[in-house]
Amino acid sequence: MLAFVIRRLVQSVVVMLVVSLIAFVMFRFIGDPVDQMVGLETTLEERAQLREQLGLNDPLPVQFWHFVSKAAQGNLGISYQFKRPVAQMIGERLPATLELSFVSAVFALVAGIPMGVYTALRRESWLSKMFLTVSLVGISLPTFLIGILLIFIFSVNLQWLPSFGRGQVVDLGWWTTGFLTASGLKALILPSITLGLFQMTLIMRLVRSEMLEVLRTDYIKFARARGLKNRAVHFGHALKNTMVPVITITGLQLGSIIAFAIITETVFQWPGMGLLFLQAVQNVDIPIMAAYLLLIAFLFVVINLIVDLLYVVVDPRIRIGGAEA
Amino acid sequence: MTEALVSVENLSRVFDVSKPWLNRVLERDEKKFLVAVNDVTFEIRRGETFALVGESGSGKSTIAKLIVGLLNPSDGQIRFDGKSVATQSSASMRQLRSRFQMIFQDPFASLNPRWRVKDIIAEPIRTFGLNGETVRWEKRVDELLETVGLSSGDGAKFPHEFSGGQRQRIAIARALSAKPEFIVCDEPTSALDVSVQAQILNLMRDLQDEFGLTYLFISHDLSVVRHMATRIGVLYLGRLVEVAEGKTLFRDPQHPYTRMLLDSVPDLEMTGRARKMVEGEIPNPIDPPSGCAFHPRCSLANDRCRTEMPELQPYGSTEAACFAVEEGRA
Amino acid sequence: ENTFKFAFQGTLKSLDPYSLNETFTLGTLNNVYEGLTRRGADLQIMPALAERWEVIEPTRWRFHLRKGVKFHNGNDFTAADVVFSADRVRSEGSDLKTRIPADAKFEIVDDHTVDVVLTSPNPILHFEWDTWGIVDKEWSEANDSVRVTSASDQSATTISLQANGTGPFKIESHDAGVKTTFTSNADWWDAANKNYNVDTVEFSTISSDATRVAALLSGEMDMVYPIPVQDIKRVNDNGATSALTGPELRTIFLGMDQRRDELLYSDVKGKNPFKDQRVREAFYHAIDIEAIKAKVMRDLSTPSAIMISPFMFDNAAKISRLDYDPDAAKALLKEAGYENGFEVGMDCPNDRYVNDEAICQAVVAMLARIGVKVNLNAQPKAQYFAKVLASGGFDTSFYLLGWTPGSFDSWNVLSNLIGCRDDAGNGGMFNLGGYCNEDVDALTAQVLVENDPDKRLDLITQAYQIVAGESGYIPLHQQGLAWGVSDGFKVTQRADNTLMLYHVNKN
Amino acid sequence: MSVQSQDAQRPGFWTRITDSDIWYSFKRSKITIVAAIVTLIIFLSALFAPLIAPHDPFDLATLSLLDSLTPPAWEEGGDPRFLLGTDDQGRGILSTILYGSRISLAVGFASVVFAAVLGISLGLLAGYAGGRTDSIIMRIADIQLTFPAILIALLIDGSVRGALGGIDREQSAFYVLVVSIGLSFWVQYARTVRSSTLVEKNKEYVQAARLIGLHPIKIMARHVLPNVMGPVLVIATINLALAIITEATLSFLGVGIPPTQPSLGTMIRIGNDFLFSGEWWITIFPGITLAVLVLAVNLLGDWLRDALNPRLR
Amino acid sequence: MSDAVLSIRDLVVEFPTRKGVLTAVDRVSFEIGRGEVLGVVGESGAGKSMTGSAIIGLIEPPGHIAGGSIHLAGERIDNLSPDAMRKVRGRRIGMVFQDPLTSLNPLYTIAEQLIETIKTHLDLNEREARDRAIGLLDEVGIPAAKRRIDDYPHQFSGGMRQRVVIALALCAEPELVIADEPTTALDVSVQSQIIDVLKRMCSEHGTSVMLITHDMGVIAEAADRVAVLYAGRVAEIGPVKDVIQDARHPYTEGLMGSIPTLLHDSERLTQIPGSMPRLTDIPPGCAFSPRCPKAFDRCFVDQPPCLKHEGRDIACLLYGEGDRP
Ligand SMILES: Nc1ncnc2c1ncn2[C@@H]1O[C@H](COP(=O)(O)OP(=O)(O)OP(=O)(O)O)[C@@H](O)[C@H]1O
Ligand SMILES: Nc1ncnc2c1ncn2[C@@H]1O[C@H](COP(=O)(O)OP(=O)(O)OP(=O)(O)O)[C@@H](O)[C@H]1O
Ligand SMILES: [Mg+2]
Ligand SMILES: [Mg+2]
Repeated sequence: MLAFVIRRLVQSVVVMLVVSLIAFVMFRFIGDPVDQMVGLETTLEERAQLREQLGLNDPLPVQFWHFVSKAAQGNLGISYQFKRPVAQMIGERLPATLELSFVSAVFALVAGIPMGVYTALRRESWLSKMFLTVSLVGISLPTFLIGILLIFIFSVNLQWLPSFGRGQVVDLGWWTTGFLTASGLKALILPSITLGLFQMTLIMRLVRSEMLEVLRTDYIKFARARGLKNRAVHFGHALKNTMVPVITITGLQLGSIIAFAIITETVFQWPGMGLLFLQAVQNVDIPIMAAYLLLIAFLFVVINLIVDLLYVVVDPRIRIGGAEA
Repeated sequence: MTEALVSVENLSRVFDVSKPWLNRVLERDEKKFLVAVNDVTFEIRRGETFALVGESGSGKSTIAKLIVGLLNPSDGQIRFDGKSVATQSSASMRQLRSRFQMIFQDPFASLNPRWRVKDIIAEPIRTFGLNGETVRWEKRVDELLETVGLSSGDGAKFPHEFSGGQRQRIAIARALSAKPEFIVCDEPTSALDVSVQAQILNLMRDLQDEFGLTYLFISHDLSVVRHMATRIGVLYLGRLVEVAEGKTLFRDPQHPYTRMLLDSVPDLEMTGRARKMVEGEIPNPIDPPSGCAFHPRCSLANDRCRTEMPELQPYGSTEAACFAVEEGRA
Repeated sequence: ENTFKFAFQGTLKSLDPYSLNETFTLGTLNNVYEGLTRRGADLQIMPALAERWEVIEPTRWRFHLRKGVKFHNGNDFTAADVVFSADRVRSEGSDLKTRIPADAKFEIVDDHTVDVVLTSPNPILHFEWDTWGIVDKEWSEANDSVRVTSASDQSATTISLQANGTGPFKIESHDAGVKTTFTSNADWWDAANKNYNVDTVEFSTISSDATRVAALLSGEMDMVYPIPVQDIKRVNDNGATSALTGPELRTIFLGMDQRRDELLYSDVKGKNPFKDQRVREAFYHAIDIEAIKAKVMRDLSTPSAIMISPFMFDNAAKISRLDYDPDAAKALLKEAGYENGFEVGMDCPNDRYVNDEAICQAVVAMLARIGVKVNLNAQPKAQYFAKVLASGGFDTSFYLLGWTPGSFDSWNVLSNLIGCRDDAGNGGMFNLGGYCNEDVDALTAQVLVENDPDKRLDLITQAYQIVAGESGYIPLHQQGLAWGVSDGFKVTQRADNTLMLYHVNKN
Repeated sequence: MSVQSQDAQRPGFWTRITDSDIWYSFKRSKITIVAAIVTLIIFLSALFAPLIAPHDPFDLATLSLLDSLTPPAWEEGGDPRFLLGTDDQGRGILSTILYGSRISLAVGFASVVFAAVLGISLGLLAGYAGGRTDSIIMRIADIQLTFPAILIALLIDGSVRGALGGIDREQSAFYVLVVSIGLSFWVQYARTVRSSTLVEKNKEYVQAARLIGLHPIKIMARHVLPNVMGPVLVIATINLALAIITEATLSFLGVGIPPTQPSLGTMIRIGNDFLFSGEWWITIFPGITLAVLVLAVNLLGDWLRDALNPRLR
Repeated sequence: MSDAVLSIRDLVVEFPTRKGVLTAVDRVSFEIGRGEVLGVVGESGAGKSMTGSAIIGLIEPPGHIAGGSIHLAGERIDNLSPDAMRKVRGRRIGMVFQDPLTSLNPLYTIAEQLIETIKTHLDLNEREARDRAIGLLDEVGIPAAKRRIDDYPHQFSGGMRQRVVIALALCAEPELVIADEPTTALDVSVQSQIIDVLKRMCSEHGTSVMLITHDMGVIAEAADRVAVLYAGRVAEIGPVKDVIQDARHPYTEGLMGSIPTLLHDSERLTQIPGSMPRLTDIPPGCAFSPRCPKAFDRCFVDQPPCLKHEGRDIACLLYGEGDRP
């Protein structure tokens, strides 16, 4: 177990190093940050000087080393555009993204799993067929279009829900939350539906197909043959076994929820990291881009770790057999 | 009938089943090895059917794969027609390869489902490019199909259009296509129904007579083995515990394990012997019992059995590895 | 308690008033930090922290400072602050260095009088002085904010996170890139003439056009800007909101590489077609500016024949555009030897100006009709500017650019856009195509030092006429401003697209 | 060594298809048939766009700005030349949809092929070779997974523009999209192929091939590959849908196909700017086309998944 | 009939397939007496498992019972409501499947699975159910049952797991146990142990057994009577000794001849040519006719009824018009 966690952590460090290296190499080409940092009238000499000061003229390995060694100490540098420590900015934006992702994930799970179970158990019912087809529509429309249509309907025409931002947030010191105010909660509805719809469809379909497979296994047949109640068979035996693969995939999906938040955040002007990143890309704000990519990699790694640990909790074959993932 | 076509000398095969390095360090675990085949020596004479029996996990398939070269031995030698297989150059290895073939257990998995039967059968011919036969391979395929009791038109079909028995015939045709002298049959009928099994067993015997084939026949079904084998080796946890002429083995089993096996087989005609209740299950091969691996299940075991490892010793035409037999306690 | 919420497409990046020379940042911070001068609703220069000023010698200006002005923290505003600020503006890291000539000396005459000594006469010295606000010397020194928070800074200074100006609004909180809250400054020196009634102002960034408009329509915002021209109607029809439109100072134009001997992006080899005036004229003739105005700009643009807004140039009417005449264009091309047209690459930003990409597309289609195949490369401004500016080596053959002279004066245009330059960008730094006419340069040099307004206007007119006569540039239009305002508020629109919060009134 | 087929007495290709289980399950599912027809129609009309489109929206010389923003023909102010109206540049929406689906499909197909080729090769190699090769490839896959498609595309697009600033945008955008979308998809193929390869390589037919000394590459290509293609086909279908949507999304973020030769996604993005102003047709028609296309492809993929999964039959 | 625990009459199980209706079980009739072990043999696909599934009412849709009747201790059970049938399963009919590796739900401990089953059928509290479970495990020969009951299935060896499965089947003391190839997946040495346990348990509890297998050896050893199925139909039913030593039906005869024995040497095995037809295209007349060495004209036309003949039921035209059993 310990070995497993250690291996994961080592892998994570490697993953993050590679991610930041790749990112770094790419940044070279993304544009000249200096042009974004100064007004148009700044002279070439001043620009060159600035570039030198920022270390942009250093060889790539040197820049990379600077970045990594500082990042290791928790110093992610200063945002070129905002002149503020990136770590601090990300810290401010993280709650928004995480709350949005969390609500979306919960929405996706809470809606997706029961629908998946239902469609698996009642394969032929018209409601299942409707769920399946309608959910496909959900993944057939681009996220941004869904977001815009939702705004169009619920904000502009019905004026029920806000079209942008987080509403009123409460600052807890280290975390700002929208969960504690009515406007904060209202502001979460449209973006999290937009963000979660795709995942909900995936989870529903995944649960359905896994469930169908599990329902064909011998132990389910044997459970029925023992005269167990349907409820026990379906929810005690089948669903629990279904959860093993579902956890893995859902974990991965959670990672991509955070990544996909970029689009949702753009559409809803959600003050999260995705929006920050997109602005950073537009403004060639390298420190923010680098930090964001690192953070995403880190979140992926953490989620993977949690998923693997969950796996261990759920599956006694791993927990007790000493088998290795 | 004394010339050895295949001889296996002190053959061992060890699988490394250790956990990853970090786990071992942290959990203070040692490297773990599974000795699937342990110091096995036997020879197969030209024209005979040598059978290996043993329970699941006793190392039968591993020996088969070692002999045909699908696995490399950890230790020991395999000689084919006097030549050591390990030391062959790749060119002569190719030569050698064409002289032995294998028939597998699962007729559903042993044929590539995406290939037409004729291509499956022809693959060895084409690969070995046997004496100009590449050109006429289609004719040869038809011949082969008929040899194994199918019709020549079947070549254009896909495997899924055949029943299990027919597929096994196709597999046999493929094995025959390179004109081998020696065929390793790893449980060729265990996936088949009895009535079909009889067909295949009969076919194999006919082919042996017709082409002078030598078989290594692997099975866990004692009655099938008895029907097919000239000589029989009994495996237990990777070791050969008894080697005997077929008839002798059944009439006069030496090793207590052999006896136990014979006892436990349900048979159509109840044997005269009173059935003894079999004890226990085959132990975990990763850490096999010390001494004679069979001692925990053996009613004749004594302290020596628990500490020393018995070697194969001749008892008449039979060889057995058992202290009880050696000491006359059996 | 009146709260006014407004949203802009961009962000307020730093609170340090000298960090970034960008209209929105400077304009917004102008509500907090005031300069010696300020500009009124019509952009006329008015006294602010300086009550008045005079040119006592051609090279010595005297500024009489307003008395009784206090910074938000209660400190008094004195001459020392002005000198401190003037030094700070010109210090390392400032992005506003051009506001004051580097060799100008500031001398304290008394607590409320400052002299500026120049090395040569400069009639437009104070034209941009509204944009550098005076900071408090004492406070800055106490808060480690003497140096300007520069682009290369690795740590934030207090002044980039908090503000302490003299202006009508204080900054209450600032969440960079998300939201900034202003509160009204009750102690403002001009409170007597106060013409606004909002107490709290919340500024948010909403970068997506659709979301921004939606926020206005749904009543979440009291004012948003800019609004896409096509949404003006919707905003007006909405009932509770209306669009505030007006001309902007920015001129949008097309430029052509006339410097290289062979174009970088063209199938014409060995020569540069844009060096041929007939080709430039053909391009000019090919453009149906009225169609662009009607369809792309929805009438919210003023076609222009010169590179500056008529607001800032009184003789604008003396120069007129070439007609839209595709046949003439074709004829000219034929004459120039390009009967079958040619191919050229065009660079265009797609997130900088009003409908910039659509304008470029329209231009591309119009040129296609005279046989010129234009390969459009429309990109976000970050990449666009990196490519076409000096830092990118003027890597373009044909481009669309917009320009507002920060000083609201033609000399800025003549020197930056029209003056000759070398390959490194010395000279007309934003003359991306490298148009060059020595006569024009000579006129420009005179314009800089001519103190007589009439003579100066004449010189400028001559220069513009030469450029227009050679079709050195193809001016397109001055784009319009479009703000969306809730009917509950009245705001005043300034042609430089700046919202002054002291012009905001709740009805 | 030519392999002649002697199909004389064998049922023909067509009968084999109509006789198969897949065909049967296809025939039974009405919704799948509809999806297939819809897909086919969109495919064909995209393919033959130059023949059926009322005009060529990519030929800029034929565009007139004065035609722009014409509503659909049945609306007031509509123009019979433009059945579904025009966009802001005067392109007919109908023609542009036809040409645009062409681009969307091309991007979709190319990126799926790119991803599949990359993923299948790596997956086969990882699964068949095992050991260190396997772990290296799979670690790369892990890293790849931490870069979602959007990030990859933003970065690649940015770098390509930065690095190759001058190259023709209309050309490069296509490749940028294909590579970025492809890069974000290959892992799925690699993982699937790897796990099927792990199963297949232990099957006895592979051992039979090894037994006769066939080269590993030949074994992978001839024996293993055809047998791991089933799930790949399913993923490919579903990915095609996803790729088309991703292209649209990237267009929305401004890194997609440039508007001079719009794809469906680019059209939607352009139209977005006109949603509030009442020119709904610019977005709605391409949006519907996109949704219908993706839905149909998804339905096909869905059906294919079930049809190829023997356990669900 | 009254003393028969199970009595099946003309049972027909059909699967609608696209190539027409597949009759997996075709007019099968037999009875099992109290405490009797009936062996059911036949080749793969002969309909053995399907008969078993039909009895416990677990045929997978679209398969269904298309005719005949099933009586359990005189009570008709083939037309019970799903819920009533569920109460029969496990309570009155126990089931043992072939593969012990897959018959147990890997995520639950043995105790959980046993107790769940016991509590479903018997009115016991947790404590009592657990005691009963431990007792059962003891009975089926799990050493140290008290300690091992909280282990997960993967911690047991194959043989032990099959014992657990038997314990599960016997939880509620059913009248009948259907054992579908209970030893096929096990090693020879373990196989005899399992047969032994099964036989012992059933005789101790007076349970009747339907023992499905294709291993004639197992039948010979364990069964009282044997039913030979061929292509979904009964070929011959009779006392084990008689059928083995003196098979009447040509199929049975061939079958017996094709089995190699430990005692006799035989150069060649008797072989039946060909293989069992697919159930979708059973030839008209006797299903065995194409392979039958003794077939005569009528065999290809008339389907032989299953008739009583010298204490056996035989479905062969060679044995004339006996009495309908
Ligand atoms: N690649 C491998 N890695 C690790 N262990 C292996 C490997 N192959 C076989 N073994 C182990 O070696 C032992 C012998 O296996 P082998 O397949 O030879 O048995 P067998 O006698 O053929 O059994 P069966 O009757 O089930 O086919 C088993 O314990 C098996 O788990
Ligand atoms: N779901 C199904 N759909 C269609 N046919 C089926 C289905 N399940 C079983 N069958 C058919 O029913 C027939 C009887 O199957 P059954 O499982 O009873 O055979 P069996 O005698 O138990 O064989 P085995 O020895 O292989 O277990 C088979 O021919 C099979 O093809
Ligand atoms: Mg084996
Ligand atoms: Mg069965």
